[in-house]
This record gives sequence, structure tokens and C-alpha cells, in this order.
Amino acid sequence: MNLEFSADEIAFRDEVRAFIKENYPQNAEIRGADDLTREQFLAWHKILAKKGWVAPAWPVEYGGTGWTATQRYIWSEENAAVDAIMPLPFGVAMVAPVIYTFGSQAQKDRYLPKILSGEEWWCQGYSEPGAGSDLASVKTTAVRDGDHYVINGQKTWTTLAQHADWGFFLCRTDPEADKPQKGISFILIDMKTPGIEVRPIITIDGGHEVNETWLTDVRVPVENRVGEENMGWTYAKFLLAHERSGIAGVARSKRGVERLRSLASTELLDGEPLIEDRDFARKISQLEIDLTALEFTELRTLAGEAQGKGPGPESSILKIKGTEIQQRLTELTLEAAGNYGHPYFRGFPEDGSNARPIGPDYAPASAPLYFNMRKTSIYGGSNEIQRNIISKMILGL
Amino acid sequence: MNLEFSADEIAFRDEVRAFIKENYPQNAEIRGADDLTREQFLAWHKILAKKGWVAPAWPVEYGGTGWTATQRYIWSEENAAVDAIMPLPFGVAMVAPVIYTFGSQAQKDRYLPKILSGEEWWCQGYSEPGAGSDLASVKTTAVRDGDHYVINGQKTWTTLAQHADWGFFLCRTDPEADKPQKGISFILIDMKTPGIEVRPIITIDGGHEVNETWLTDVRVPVENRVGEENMGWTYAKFLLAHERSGIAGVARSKRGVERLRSLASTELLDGEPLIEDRDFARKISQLEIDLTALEFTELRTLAGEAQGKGPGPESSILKIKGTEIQQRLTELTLEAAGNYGHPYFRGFPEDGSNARPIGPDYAPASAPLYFNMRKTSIYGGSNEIQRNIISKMILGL
Amino acid sequence: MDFNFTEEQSMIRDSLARLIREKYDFDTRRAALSSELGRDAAMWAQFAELGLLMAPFSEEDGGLGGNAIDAMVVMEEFGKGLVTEPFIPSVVCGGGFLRSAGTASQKEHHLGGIMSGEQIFAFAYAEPRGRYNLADLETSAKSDGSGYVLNGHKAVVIGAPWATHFIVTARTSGGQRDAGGVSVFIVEKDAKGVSTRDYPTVDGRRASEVYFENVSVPAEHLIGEADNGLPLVEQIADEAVAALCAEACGVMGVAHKMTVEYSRQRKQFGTPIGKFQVLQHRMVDMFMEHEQSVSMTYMATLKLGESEIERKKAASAAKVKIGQAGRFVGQEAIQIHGGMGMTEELAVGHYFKRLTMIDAELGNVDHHMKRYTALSAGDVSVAAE
Amino acid sequence: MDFNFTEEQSMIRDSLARLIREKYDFDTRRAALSSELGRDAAMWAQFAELGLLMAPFSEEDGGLGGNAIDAMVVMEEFGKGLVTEPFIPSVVCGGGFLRSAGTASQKEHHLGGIMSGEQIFAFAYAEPRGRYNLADLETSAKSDGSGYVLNGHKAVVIGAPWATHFIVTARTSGGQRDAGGVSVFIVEKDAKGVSTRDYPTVDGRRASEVYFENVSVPAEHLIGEADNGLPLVEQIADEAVAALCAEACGVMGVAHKMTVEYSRQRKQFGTPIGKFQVLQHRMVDMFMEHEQSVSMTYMATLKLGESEIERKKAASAAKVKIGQAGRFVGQEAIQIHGGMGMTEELAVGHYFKRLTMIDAELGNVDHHMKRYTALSAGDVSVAAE
Repeated sequence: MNLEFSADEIAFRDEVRAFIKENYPQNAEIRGADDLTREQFLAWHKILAKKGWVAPAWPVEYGGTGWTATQRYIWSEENAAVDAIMPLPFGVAMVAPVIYTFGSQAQKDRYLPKILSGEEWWCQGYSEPGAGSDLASVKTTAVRDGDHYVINGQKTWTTLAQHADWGFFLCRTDPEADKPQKGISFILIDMKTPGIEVRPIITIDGGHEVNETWLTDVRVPVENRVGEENMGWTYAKFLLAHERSGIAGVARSKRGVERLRSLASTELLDGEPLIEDRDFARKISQLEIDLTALEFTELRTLAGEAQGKGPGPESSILKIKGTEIQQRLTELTLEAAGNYGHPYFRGFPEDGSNARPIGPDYAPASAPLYFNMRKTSIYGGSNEIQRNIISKMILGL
Repeated sequence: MNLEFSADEIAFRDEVRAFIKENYPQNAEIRGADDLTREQFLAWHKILAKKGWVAPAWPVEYGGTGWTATQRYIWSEENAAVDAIMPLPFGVAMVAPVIYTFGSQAQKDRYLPKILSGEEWWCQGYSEPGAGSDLASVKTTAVRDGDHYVINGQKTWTTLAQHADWGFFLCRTDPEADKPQKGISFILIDMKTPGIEVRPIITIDGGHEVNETWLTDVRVPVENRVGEENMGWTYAKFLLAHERSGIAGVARSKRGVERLRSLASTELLDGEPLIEDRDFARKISQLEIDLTALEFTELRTLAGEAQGKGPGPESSILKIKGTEIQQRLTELTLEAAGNYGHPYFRGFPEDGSNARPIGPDYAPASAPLYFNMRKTSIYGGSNEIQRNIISKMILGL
Repeated sequence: MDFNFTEEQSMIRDSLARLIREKYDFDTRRAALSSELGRDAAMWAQFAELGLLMAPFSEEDGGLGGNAIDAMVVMEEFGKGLVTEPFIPSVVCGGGFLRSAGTASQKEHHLGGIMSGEQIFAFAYAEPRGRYNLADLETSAKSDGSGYVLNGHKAVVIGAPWATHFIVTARTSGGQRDAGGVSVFIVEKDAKGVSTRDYPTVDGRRASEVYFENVSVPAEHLIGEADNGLPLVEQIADEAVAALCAEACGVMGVAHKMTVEYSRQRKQFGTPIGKFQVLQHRMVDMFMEHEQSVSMTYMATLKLGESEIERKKAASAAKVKIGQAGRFVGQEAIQIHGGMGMTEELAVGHYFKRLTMIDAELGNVDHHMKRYTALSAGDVSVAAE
Repeated sequence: MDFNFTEEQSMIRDSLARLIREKYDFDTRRAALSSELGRDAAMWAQFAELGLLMAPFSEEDGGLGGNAIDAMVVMEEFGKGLVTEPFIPSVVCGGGFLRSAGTASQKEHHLGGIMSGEQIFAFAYAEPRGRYNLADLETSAKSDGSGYVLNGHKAVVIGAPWATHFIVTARTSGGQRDAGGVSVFIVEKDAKGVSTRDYPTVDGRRASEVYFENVSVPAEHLIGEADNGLPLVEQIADEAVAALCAEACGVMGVAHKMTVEYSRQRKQFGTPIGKFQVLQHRMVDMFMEHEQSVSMTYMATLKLGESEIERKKAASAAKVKIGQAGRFVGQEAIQIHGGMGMTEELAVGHYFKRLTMIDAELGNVDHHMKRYTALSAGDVSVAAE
């Protein structure tokens, strides 16, 4: 048992670090996903595409890097350290593994290269209104009409669909199936197909990150179905297992704690730096300790995976604790802002509604970020669902 | 809306306070219920019996004082302020209301005076092994044999049964009843009847407060049944509703916080009084604030009762929060004791096993008290059951 | 001891509740908040008409003879309807300063206006670097013989865009955080040298940065004693805290009720989520937090008239409890609503946001916990702060 | 990076687990603890026989060439079986001082005895008024030319009734809480002027108050540098903290497992209580607390060899987490067991008690949180403390 990286791993880390330092686009600031343009989202992706580093987890034959689990860990740590805007998960991490695992050769050839290049932007069509964490309760129907499906229904929480070229959708192809999990198919849809309407959902932070997607008599070629008809739930579950990796967000939260420490050093309380206040300092310490516990729990999980244990229900711990820590970070940041947590400047400067934010730089975003991050304990299987999973799969209750 | 007592109430408080000051037996220290002798338990009870103040809540005709709800509140506050050992609830607060409400005239005449005088000590025979908060799952049977019941079964958690003269027992008289709540009878049993065996249960704090009570062919006259045969659950529920009043323990917890403040003023941390440590002081403040919230919630409940609203499911809040605060108090006391929380001197000096406790006066009892108080969130309907009650009765879920 | 409302108080509650229900539904409110003015000024006129704005003033001062309990009743209803109108800044704070320490002439000039709704006061106490310490003042007021000259910058003055007058705290002597040397002034918004930068707040209200540049304030605009204004400021801040707690109770109660209601209707895996025991117990905890918050609000409101130390401890204890309860109730209301709770469109998110920001107003949990602790230890310097 | 155990470590774990299972079941343990000696000394001999007591020592020192990870393995198993034998006082602390700073002669006199189990050390650091501050010492050691004269009172010295030797911290110079001026001595228990008052502890161990009255200690019994012993004391205390954390993980794991098992069998209202979602989620939280505690214990153990500040932060972070997790897991284990959990007769209560007292040993949550915070702020004085 030891904590050291091997010499090779250290060399790899140095290479990665140097590459990021030289190539990461300087102007790609993160301010909240919905404030970014499509180009800003894709800037780093396109640089990585040239380097061949977009999709480290893919098999090498499709464009993966062939890195070990530890190398991939180092890669995400190093990116997090500069708050890099990574390739979006919907294409690279979600639909692509389904395509290269279950898709036809034609599908692989058609879709994977453009996911790698960033040419085609993907969105998810899983969730439906009222379904919440019960993803198998799919009401959107796909009815066969010759060599097309005719699709009708409504999807929701389609993240960044306003930019998307393609979407992967779960549709019910057999309404008579005896279980909700049966009779679902996994279909790829060109978002420019007539009959698709994407309507913004504005969230409580005022942002536009998610959408409702309405499908009315949308005609999709049958060849766009991945795998077998009615077997979509199998692919969907496979995808969800992939979605969970990296969900702990340790490296990003570490950066967040650093940032919190730094801003709490400039904020004052009774004329002294806020960070010297025992109560506030203690809260940061607690957060950092919880984060260390999460970090080493993730490392233990990684070590298990390296030995061939798949990412099992243990990853639910990472989801629960990771999101609790992310939420706590935004909570403490808002607290640090004090009175300057109140002013609201969303949309500046594009919409011209307000001249210039007020208070310290980080403050105007502090409340919206706190509000926004409440989503993390709801999405990706709510934290209650994660506890149900552990209870059932690990404790056997 | 106002917080003042009326002039009459103030006069009453002064009278009560003076009476306690003059009459409360000086040597009746509390050290943990099981350390007290029967005589110590009854010392104050017997003085109150002479004064006629044993049972303020009883109807005047049976020996009650006729006080208003506010007067009774003042009475318990004033007793708590000196940590008085009050008359035990099993007779005065539990079985007596059942007897005077549902019992025969003969039963009233036979039992109530000796409860008031303290001559007869009562214990409860409700809980059975394995039943927990599910009190209606009664397995002890009472089979009619002429003018007697023959009783067989086992009861548990019979508090202080080692001192008891009488017990009230729930027994199943109709094993065929279609619901567990039906077919139960409420029977009074002389604890000296042949076939009764009381065995100590030692708790994790090392104390002997509760017992198992085994009943083997115990013959009890039918006239000892209260009310109708098979209707015992009705009386049991009535009794449980009475049990809950005063469960918040506000006045006693206030004394506890004072004591905690005082001992934290003598304990040192880095050479300074522990109470000046920001972390410890904050924990006391939090406890005191929670206690204030409980106090005013209880006062609001009392005000509601004074207007004729019975003690409804709201009293579950008092149980939950009251016990959480009592537990927290012992937790902080143990924390204050630091290293001196470790030594164990239970039984001193009676059993002579150890010469003299070590460390500050309060310290040797701090861990046992903390251990012992874990019971409070379990007994009287566990705090989980209380939440079920609120969920069902108040939220309608 | 008595926890009943008077007939007048019950009447205020009922008519205000009716008015809000009928004239300030969620969509009307939203439209008003996103209008340029950021409010529906007609509501204020109707509140005045109902007598709300005069409720907490003595009959001698021209009011209805009520007290802080009337303000509590009003603010709880405001909370239920998420009303953003400036009752606390104008009636509780502006009115409070005048009622407690105003000269006959000051009362004559302003009380009528406050009660009719024609004058709106805002309380300019916070500063960019002062956080929640009411004595931490960089704004200065220099005596120039006939009056004072004000210079400084007040931060996040709630309701300032709608105000006609400010109550301004400024340092007339002493060091930056000294208890002594604080004075309180009435400043007209249109006085020369006053400028504002207006903006919305994250919970739908309006506020301003207020700048004073060599603003001449006549001596008769000083409220209370020069240099000894801090005890008065603390008193009014405590009254505002009690009113804010009442608002929070209203907000929490509705957030809880909405959540219970939603959990009954929303099905997952074929079952109403309100049947899941984990959510049931969490809603029970929300219920208990709300109940205890109501208890603490009564307590703090009833103790406003007690000794200075009792009043301060009560206000701080209540604000701590409400801050903690509000955080819990707000977060869980969103969590139990799931994705829907995250949308602008549903009301519950707005209740959550208001609860969040109430903690960040007039001192958060840590601030009041520290104040309470210091008062409990009998630390005179903090007690006086 | 590697989280695997060596073959030797796995062997130690397996044979120790078997020994405890076979020879130290709950009733045997109970009988041993309530005997006059308070332990089953034969166990210690068997541990020695298994090589446990020599596992963490280098081969050069006559040990098996293991390290802190071996101690971690041993203590986790001790935790699972609630073993009260003095592995931490004697092997981790006594052995640790000798290994890190012992002279050749000291090693020669004591290491063999510790490894064979014939010598038992106890670590006498705490004082009646010093709480968890390792430098807060009233015990004095005055140089008398040829050696030192010790006077003082050490509080709650765990394992002292069974000890043959004490490691004693004493002040050779400086003020009562100064970082400088601390020295460390080996004192034989039967030295003249040493007296003890023995007693059981609430979690079934034995401890003593140890009194030194003009005890002559030869100069060669000083371990490490005179006056500069604190860094060494802190190092060994951190090693003991890591071992204590490992014990806590063992305790927590069993408490959790027992609770899950009980919840499957125990029925209430006709249903196994493990079917109630509220209890399920609570057992999930217990599971997560245990998992995270294991992670923190690995982390702290692996960082014992890093820089002083990294080592200290790691040990304090782990002790904080373990204190919090232990409290939660212990309390909920009792709560879910209900009344049965309250009885002496069931094992779970003993696991709860041990978890409780681990937090009160070598610094509780508040102590280590403060230390961690100070270290994070780079406060040199506390870092050196």
C-alpha cells in the first residue's frame, strides 16, 4: 500500500500538465454553462480533437487513448486544476459507448468521428415530464411506418439542446410489453428533423441550461435505431453506468475549496479576514476533510476497478458525497458574499439590462450558483435513489 | 399575546417556591435512578402527600389540586429548578387516570388512596420482548378459570419493578380477535402473587433500572380487571396519551444547561475556561436556542390545551425535540469531562469496588448518563414512531 | 401568558390574506417584479387603505394603537404571498426610528407620510466592508456648525429604488468599529449629493448602492442622540429581525404545504412519493422546523419590550433558528419537488430563494450565534455593539 | 498508487481474525474484563506468538520488517473483536518512541521485551488539567546532575495497571504550555516514588492515575533530545491516532453489520424493520460513514511518513472524520436495535461505548478540527505544538 505515482505516471502527468498549459485557450472562462456560446463550449474540445485526446475512455480502435485508469485519473485532475471546459458528456461519454458497443458498423462510421471532432453536438432524450428518477416510465412512442419510425411525445431536462445537432431518445416501440422496462428502443434523431420543437426551461437561478423537447410526428429512419428493437432499456442502463464515472468531481471541488479560501481571505469580518474567523474557518476545514474522505474513497474505487472490479453500486457513494460537497461549496461561497449575495445581474453584459455587477467579482454569481447546484442531488438518479441502490445492492435490504 | 403571568399566578409561584424551599428533603440527591433506595424515591412524594399535592392533574374528587394548566406548568418548573425527585409516573400519571376514568367504585376506593400516599408502588406491564414500539402485539395470555384469570407470559422493560407492589398488565383474553388491538384486557396484579418473577436487565451504563417480568400460571381475581374484558387497548391508548405530557422536560433541561455552563467554567482548555472556547460555547448556545424553541412550542401547546384542544399529535414534537435535547446535554457533558470521561465507578460506594471516584465530581457519571439517555429516543414510542404519527395525523400522508 | 391574537390582529390577517390571494397571485407578482419599477405600486396603496401601514403605531402617533405583534401578523402574510413591498424598510425601520426617537417635528413631517404610504423609507445601514456589524461604519457625518456633511457608500439598501427617504447610519466620531460615535440621520433621497445605483435582487426585490457625496443634512434631521445612536440602531434592527422572522415563517409554512401537497400528487414507480417513508419523515422534520420557527418568532416579538440584553438574546436566538430552519425547509422543498422544483415556473423555487436570502439579511446564523454567545457570557462590549 | 495489502499483512489479518473468533468470543471477553486483572493475559502471549507484537518493527530492530500498515491491520481486527489488549500503548507508543528515538542501549533493554510481550509499556501523557494539549504539562523533571527527578500526576493512563514501564512526558524547562522544554522519559513502574490508582474504564479497559513523587530517573532513560521532545511526542501521538482510527473502523464495521443483520430479523408491525425505508437510508448512511472512515484511515496511515505538516493534517483530518462517523454509527446502531441495544447483554452496546470513547482519546473532534484549521492556515506556533 502506498500513495506514490510511478515514474511513468509522473512523466505522464508532466506531459499532460505541459500540454494543458501551452494549449488551453486563455479566454475560455467558466461563468455558468448557459452563459457560454457554442464556440466557447467547443474550444478545448477542438484542440483535443487534433491531439487525439477527446475520449480517453474509448477503445483505441475508435479513437481512445489507451490510457490506464490512473492515467485517466491524472488527466481529469490536471484539467480540473485549470477549471477546463471539457468535452460535453452527451456525445463522448454517453451515446458513443452505446454506439461502439451495440451499434452497427455503419453507425460507428457515421457518428463516432463527428463526436470526436466536435462537429456534431449531442443531447439526451431520456427524461420525460413526471418521470423523474423513474427513467423506464417512457411514454414517447415510436410507431413503425415502412422504413421509418413516427415519433410522438415529450422529453424534458434536455441539457443544452438549444445547441444540439443530434439526440439519443428512448421511445416506446411496444406499448403492450408486460413491464415498463420492456418494449423500449434506443433511437438517434437529427434535431433538425421537422416536428421537433425545443423550448427553454428557465431554472431558479435564471439560467437556460435545460429544455423541453416536443416531438410531433417526427419521422426517423429505422436505421437510426441502435441495436435491437424493444431492447433499448439494456442500452440505456449501460449508458447510465458510464454516466456515473467522474461524478465525484473531486478535483473540481478541490479547486473550489482553494477558491473559497482565497476569497475568504479578502472578505472582511469585523475588519479581519473572514478566513480567520473561527466559525468560517472551521466550516472550510470540515468541507476539506469531507472532500479528502471522498477523494480516498474514489481512489479506493479506482484501485478496485484497476483490478477488474467494475464500477459497482459503490459509485453511489461518490454521487451522494460528491454532490453534497459541491452544494456545500456554493453555500459557503454565498455566505462569504454577505450582503453582496443579494444583487442579481444575470445576463450581463449580453442583454444590457445592467451596466456592471456590484461587489466583489465572485459575488454576483454566488447565489445563482448555489440555487443552480441544488439540481445535483436531484439529477443522475436523485440521492434518495442512490441510497435505495446501496440499500438493495450492497446491504441486501 | 403576552408572556406575563397574572398576579394570581405569580402569587401561586411564590407559594410553591417557598413550600419547596422549606420542605424539599435536603439529602435527596439524584445520581441516576437506580442508585436511589425506595425511601429516597418516596421522600418528596410522602411530603407532598401530606400537603395534598401529589397529583395535580387528577380530578379534585379523587385528590387532585384543581390547578389550572398554567399552575401545573409552574409547579413542574419549580420542582425541576431544584431537580426534585417527583412522584413516579407509573402510579400517579399512568394507572390512576385509567382507574378513575374506567374503573369501578371499588377499584377507585382500593387503589387511588394508596397511590396518593405512596404506600403502594406501581410498575407497568405493557412491553413484551420483541414488540418494541408495537405495543398492541401482546402475547401474554389471561385465561378465565372461574373467578380468576390464569396469566402466562413475559413482560419487559418493567421500570423499577424491583420495588413494585402492584403492576398494570396488558393481557390477551381473546386470542381469536381479528385485529391485534382487539381481545386485550387491562389487569391489575399484586406483584407478590405466586408465579411472578422479576429479573434485572442491566443496561449499557451498568445500571439496573429495568427488568424482565415472567408470569407463570399467575392467578389473579377477575375483579382486578379494569373496565370491560377485551377492551383493554382503549384504556391503554388513553394511558399512553397521558404519559406523553411533560415529556418535553424543558425545565429540567434548562437546569441541565445551567449545570453544563457551570462545569464548563471550571474545566480548562489550554489553560482557559472551556466555556470561553468558541466551539464549545457555540454548542451550548445552539443547545440553549433549541431549548428555547422547544419551550415556546410547549407553551403554545399548553395555551391550546387551556382553550380545550386536547394534547394532540403535536405532542410528538415535544417528545422528539425534548429527548434530542436531553441526549445532547449528556453528550456535551461527557465532552467537557475530556479524559475523565473514561474512568468507571458505577456502584460506588455501596459495592466497595472502588475507593473514591477520580476527576471532577460530575465526570464519573458523564459517560454512563450519556449511554443511559440513548433510551429516551427509543422508549415511549421511538422517535421514528413519533414521526410516523405526525406524518399520518398532521400531514395526512 | 397568552398566545391569542386580538380581534383587530385577526382582522388584519384575514383581510390582508384575502387581498393577497385576490390581487397578488403568482403570475401578477411575477409581472410586477419584472416590470421596470419592479413592483405593483397599487398594492402599497391598498395596504395603506387597509390600515396596515398604520397598524403598529400608537393612537397618539396617529396609528391604530397596535404594536410589534401587528407587524408580525402583516409580515407572516407577506411571507405567505412572497410580497416584496417595503413594509420592513418603511414601516418597521423608518417608522420604528421615528416612533422610538423622533422629535415632534420629525414625526409630524414623516409619520403621516409613512402611514399613508406616500413616503417610503429605506434603511441604509450596511456598508461594502462592514458585513453584518452595525457599528462597522466608514460613512462619515461631519458637523459643520448648522448641520452635518455626509460622505460614504451604503451597500445593498433594500427598497431604496422606491424610497423617498433614507435612514442613514454614519460615524460622527470614534474609530471604525467603535460602539460610540454612531449617529442616525434622515436623508431625503433627492438631496443634493445623493446618488443611487439600482438593481434587482436574486429573490425578486429591488435594492441600491447609495452614495453620499458631501450631502448637507440639517441638524434637525438627526434622530436620537448624536454619537450615541448605536443602541437605537440595534433596537430597530432587532425589531426588523423579528419582522423578518415572521416573514420567514410565512414563507416556510407555504413551502412546506406545497411540498406535502406535491408529494401527494406526484407519482414515481407508480406510487405517490408522499408514501415513501424517507420523504414523510423529512416533511415531518420540515413541519417541526416551521413550528419551532413560529414559536421563536412569537418569543422574539414578545420580548422586544424587555431589557436590552433579553431583547438582543431573543432576537439573535430567533434569527439563528430561522436561518437554520429556513435553509433546511427551503432545500428540502426543492429536493422533494425534484426537477420541477428547479424551474422558475413553479412557485416553490421562489419560496426557497426568499428563505435563502432572509438568512443573508440583518445578520446570518453565524453572526447571531456569535452575538447570542457573547451576550450569554455577559460580554459587555459585544452586548453594547 | 496501490491500496493492496502484502501477503504478510493478509496473513496477519487472517490468523488474528481466526484467533479472536476462536479464543475471544463475547462471553470469554466479558469474563476476562470483569476478572480482577481485567484481561486475559494468555491472549497477549498468543499475539506475541503470532508475531503481531513484532510486526511493525524493522528487521534491524529484530522485528518482521513491517510498518504502520501492519499496525493498522492489527488494530482493525482488534476493533472488530473489541480486544482491549494494550497494543497501542505498548507496541505503537512504547515501541514507536524506541524505534524513532531510542538509543542502542534503550532498544536493547526494551524492544525485545515489547516484541515478546514480556514488557508492557503505557503512555503517560495526559494530565488532570491539560485536556488534549500534549504540551500542557505540570509534571516536572528537574535535572540533578546525574539524572532527573520527576514530580507530577498523569491522568487516565490507558493500560497502566498492566504496564511494566511508562513513557512519561515532563517539563524540563519553559512555561506550562510552551512548545519547548518538553522531555520524554522511560520510567519503570516499580521505580521508587511511582504510585498508581487503578480503575476500569467505561468501555471495559483498565487505566490508572499515575503519581510521581521525587522519582529518580537516570539520564540514560531520556528518549530523544532534552527540552525538544514535543515533535517526537506529536509524531508518536499521530501514529497512535492512525492506529486508533483503524480500531474505530473495525468497531464501526461490526456495529454496522450487526445492525443490518438485526434489522433483517427483527419484526415490528409484522414487517422486518429493515424494510422500513427510513432505517434503510440510515443504514446506508452508516455504511458510507464507515467506508469513508476506512478511506481516511488508509490516508492517515500512508501519510505518517510524509512531511511534518502533511502528517499532522492527515492524522487530525482522520481523527475528526472518525470521531464524527463513530458517533453517528454508534448512536444509530443503538437506535435501530431499540431497547435491546440498551442492554449489557447484547454486544452492540459495547461497540457503541468503544466508539464513543475513541473520540475522547488522544484529542476529540473539536481538538483535531482546531489543529487541522491552524495547520491549514500555516500557523507555525500551533503547527509546532
